[in-house]
Amino acid sequence: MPVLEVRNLVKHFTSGGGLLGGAKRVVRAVDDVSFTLSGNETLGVVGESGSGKSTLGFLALGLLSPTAGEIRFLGRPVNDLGDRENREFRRKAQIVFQNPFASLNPRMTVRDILDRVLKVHGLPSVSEDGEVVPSLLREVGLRPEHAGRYPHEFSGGQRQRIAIARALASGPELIVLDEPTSALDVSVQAQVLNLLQDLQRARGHSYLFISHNLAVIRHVSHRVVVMYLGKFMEMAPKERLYSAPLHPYTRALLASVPKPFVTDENIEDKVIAGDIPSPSAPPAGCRFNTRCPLRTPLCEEEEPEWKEVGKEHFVRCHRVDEWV
Amino acid sequence: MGDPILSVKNLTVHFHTEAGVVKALEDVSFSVGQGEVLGLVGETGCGKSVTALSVMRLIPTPPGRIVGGTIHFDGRDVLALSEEEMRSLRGKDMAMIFQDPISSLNPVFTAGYQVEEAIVTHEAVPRREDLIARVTGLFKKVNISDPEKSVRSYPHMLSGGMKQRVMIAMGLSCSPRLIIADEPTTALDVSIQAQILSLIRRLQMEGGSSVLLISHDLGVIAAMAQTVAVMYAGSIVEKTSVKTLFDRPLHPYTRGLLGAIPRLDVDQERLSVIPGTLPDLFNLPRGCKFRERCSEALPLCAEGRPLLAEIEPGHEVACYARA
Amino acid sequence: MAGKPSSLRLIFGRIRRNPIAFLGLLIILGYVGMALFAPVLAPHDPIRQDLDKSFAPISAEHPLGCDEFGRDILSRILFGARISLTIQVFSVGIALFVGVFLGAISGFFGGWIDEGIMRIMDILLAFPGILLALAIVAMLGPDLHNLIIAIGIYSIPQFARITRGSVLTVKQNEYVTAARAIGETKPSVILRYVLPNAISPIIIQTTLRMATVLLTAAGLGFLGLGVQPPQPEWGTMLSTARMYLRSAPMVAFFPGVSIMIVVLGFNFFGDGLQDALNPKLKD
Amino acid sequence: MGRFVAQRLLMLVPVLLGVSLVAFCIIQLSPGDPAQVMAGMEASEADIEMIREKFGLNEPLPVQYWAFLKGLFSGNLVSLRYEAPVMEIVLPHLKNTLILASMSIVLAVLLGVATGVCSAVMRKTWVDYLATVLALFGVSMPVFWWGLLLMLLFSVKLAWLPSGGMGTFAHLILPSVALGTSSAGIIARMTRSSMLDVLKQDYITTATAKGLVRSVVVGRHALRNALIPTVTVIGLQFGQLLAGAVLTETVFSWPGVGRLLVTSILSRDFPMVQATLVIVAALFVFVNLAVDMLYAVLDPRIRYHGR
Repeated sequence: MPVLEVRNLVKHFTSGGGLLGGAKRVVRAVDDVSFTLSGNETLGVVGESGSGKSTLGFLALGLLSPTAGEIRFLGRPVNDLGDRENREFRRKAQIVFQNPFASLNPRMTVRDILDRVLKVHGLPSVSEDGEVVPSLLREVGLRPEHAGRYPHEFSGGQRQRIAIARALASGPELIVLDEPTSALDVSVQAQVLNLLQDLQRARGHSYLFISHNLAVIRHVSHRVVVMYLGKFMEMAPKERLYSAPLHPYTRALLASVPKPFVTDENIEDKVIAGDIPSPSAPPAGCRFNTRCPLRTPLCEEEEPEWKEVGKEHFVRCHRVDEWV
Repeated sequence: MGDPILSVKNLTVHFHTEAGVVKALEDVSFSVGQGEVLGLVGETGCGKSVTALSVMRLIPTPPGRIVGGTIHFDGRDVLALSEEEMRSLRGKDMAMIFQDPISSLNPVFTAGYQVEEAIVTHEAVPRREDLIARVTGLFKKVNISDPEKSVRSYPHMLSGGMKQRVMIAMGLSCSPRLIIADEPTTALDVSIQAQILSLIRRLQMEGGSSVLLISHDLGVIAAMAQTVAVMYAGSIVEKTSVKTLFDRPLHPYTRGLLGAIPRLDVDQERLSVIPGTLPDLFNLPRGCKFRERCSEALPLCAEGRPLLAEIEPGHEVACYARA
Repeated sequence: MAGKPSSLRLIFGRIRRNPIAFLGLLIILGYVGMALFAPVLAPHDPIRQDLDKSFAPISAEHPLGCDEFGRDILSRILFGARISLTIQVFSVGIALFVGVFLGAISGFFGGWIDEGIMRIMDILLAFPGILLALAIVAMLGPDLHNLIIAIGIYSIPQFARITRGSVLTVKQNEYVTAARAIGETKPSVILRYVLPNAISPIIIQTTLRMATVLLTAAGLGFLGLGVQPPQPEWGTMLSTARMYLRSAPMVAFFPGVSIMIVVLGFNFFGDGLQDALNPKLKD
Repeated sequence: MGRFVAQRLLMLVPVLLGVSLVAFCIIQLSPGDPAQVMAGMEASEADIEMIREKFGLNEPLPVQYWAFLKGLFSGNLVSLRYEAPVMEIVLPHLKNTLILASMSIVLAVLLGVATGVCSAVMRKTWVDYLATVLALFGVSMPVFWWGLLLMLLFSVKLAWLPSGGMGTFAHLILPSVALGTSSAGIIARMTRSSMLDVLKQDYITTATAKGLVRSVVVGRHALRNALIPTVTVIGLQFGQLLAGAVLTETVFSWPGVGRLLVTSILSRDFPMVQATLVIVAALFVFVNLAVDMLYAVLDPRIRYHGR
């Protein structure tokens, strides 16, 4: 049974409207997306700002309620859980945020932060391996003596380890990682990424790994999905997506990342033209058509299908058959 | 290349805070040649932004203070200039592009006005139409969509990428000889970053200005710079041509940094890490600042700070293990 | 971004280093001491009249002289401190309790609860300054209890607004979302995560409000709508002394100075507290 | 912009209704029989009955409220003391108060903004400390006592200025200084802190980096932004001045709405009290509306998006 099953998920944010609130604006943050996530798997979600990737993560955890569509967690629909089931869901699905300076309560010690998770779920604070809090801290590479300190006494990387320990404390099956290393320096990022991989190997949970960084996503994911203005544009196993990307957006995105070595290629040749349209006024037809070098008149009128073009490889592009 | 346009020697900057003295920069020396792009790369707290602000003499004082060293711009001693002389240099001969275009533009003035201001401060432009034409021309040059309309737009009406273009137009308005770009694309999306980088590169080639490019992203540095200086905890640890740096890095920190970057083009089973964290800038250890995280540290490294030394032609490294 | 919470020692250290704030603290302590020990400190009965001593000048026996009824002004000032402190503590207490409660649920839950509470606060705030208290006293009649109620009610919207704003800011922090993600209940999120981090502006407002409340109470007393004579409330004392302004200006001087110094104390301290609790304005 | 104004105006309706309801309740919620309260303790049974009759106090509450609302504007609500429609009395007094409050706000803004800017620019110098202490003194001064002190010095001792009443410009000086002092202090504090906040912003560094002279950076780039929050405070201070007028007018015998309110309360002229409260509150609400508009003018972000 997959850990997470998402079908035709839609989330709209409405602003304005009402009595005299001006024109109603609808942001289609997540628009008709479907995917599954298996046990011990990492699905990487990559996209630029306005792509809806963070909203997707919040929806998956039930922190936002969807406008339409269905989310199943371990086979149960998340939208209508009873109290007990909801608690169970909260225990088994956790999150790590981007900014470790804002994601820990500054007025709680590390021990309090971790204890609260155990208390809320009625979990014992002592297990057969000894006390839970020190062993959690050791597991994420901190020392048990750190338990009595406050978050501000730690560096960004250490705080992110505390946030990871908090997510682990309830023994989750799914952890949503929302840009977990974007606020960190490269050398610290490497430490945290390695830690996340070690923990997955040891515990077997799944990750929904959200990032704007294509290289990080490649490093951690088993499968990758590319989002643009609320839509999935391409989804494929990692090797395929990075070696043989099919969507023009994926290709352009991969090309536009400056590589950390000297090449003869010019950055000028890799540019995707134009601005990212506002998610509250996405273009008609294919959402990428305003910037796509391969656009046809059809792309401006009709939204392409979400097509399976190979094993586990999906693309949303009218012209994909031409270059498969 | 002739004389360097900018030459910084032994620059030392301290910040006096409630918690103590931060040694933000220690003996930083480098120079930028005419038409050269020098990349300054390093992680948080390495002092790269402080270096940039020092060159412009924009360090907030107090708490910051330049306690030692010299900065020469086009042969003139920047630190000895009067405030008025410095002012006439800023924006005219040396211009700066900041990291966050959203907060770097004044929200209550139009984009066009803010660029106009940069011009009229340094030049007499008698006719208003000429001024507007010049600003519109600048907007065209930096590829701002619909320049006639954009000059009258307030910053919040422009996208992040467009705002950064306005900042660049402002920087270029008086054809400066040195452009200091402090993380110019860090706040932008990947696809917009590529646009801005290529714009800066094109303008630099056309105009022949020198650029001091500051970034934490080695990819950006590789794409843009000719010479690179790597900074760590307030010091330059390695300095060489961009090609040498990426092909044959010598300082253990540079090597560690390059190994820690996830790669887009190859599969890596595991990232190599630099263990530990940045030393406390309030309380720097004796000896080499990188020693505690270094796998190659020698007993000598605990004794004194290694200085930048030319180990092979055009390749300077501050490391006892390489000397 | 969540700043680091300052420890009490750090805050006190900042106050110590700020001469204005420290002076404020000393004034407040002196004032509270005066109020607590008034019966011990006062040389005379503050109420008993002795018409022989009407407008008696400053002397060793009457360090601040006597008023029109020959009452010792120093004793009246000392006992006046009791009355003002009582008004301050109780009215600010009421406002703090009700205002923080309303502001917290308003800011946390948003939606129609927020709309409803804030519109009611808007109505109360439409009566600026002393007017609302004046209206309530006019309605209930002037005495100490009603004064406390009136001033308490008129301070509620300030606390509600400050708390709401602070809660809205704190609510943005990811640790609040994280608390929801680990399954914390709503009351627990408010009490453990939101309020402890939203408290600084409330503390500052409490201090500054102590100053405003004293001014308002004295103002009502001055208008004859506060604590009634012969009780030695400072504003009430001023109101009667005013009639002898030309002949005996000192009688009006001392109650006024007392009000000003105490208000100044709270304002000095509150201002310093603002800097001490918001180190972002510091370097 | 038009829609923005319309939206704001519409939001005022419930507030104004609430205000009138509060004023209406002043009599209803008084402990005891409203007619007895209005007539006073010594009134005879007949007097009380007459008042009950005259003010329709036997009607159900909603009817009474409606009659009150209508009476406010139609002239049916009559002052007990003046025996004339309340509006005829309130409006001339209101004009006098507005003269006083306007003069005070002008003084307070000029003084407060100037002090605040100097304080922020010369932060941590003796100028800043002096300005801080002066501003806090201003805020802490009880307006009625400060008025008395000014009167004692300038009219009793020096005899330069009249001690009370209304008439020439000289009559206006002492009351408006007394009234404006506290607002000047608050505006100074607010300007200082918003100015300090703005001076730390990135766009100030940008302005300096493009070579602008310091006076332009501070006077144009910083002040323009710092004034946005200050304007809100100025609006609120105008309300404080209307309220402070109650005290100042009593001290200086200024024939304004504040003194009218106090005398009406003391003489149990309840219709007058109600009318005064409604008018002052409504005025304040409209001043705040005007401030919101000004805000939109100063801040282009609001001008285009609404809030």
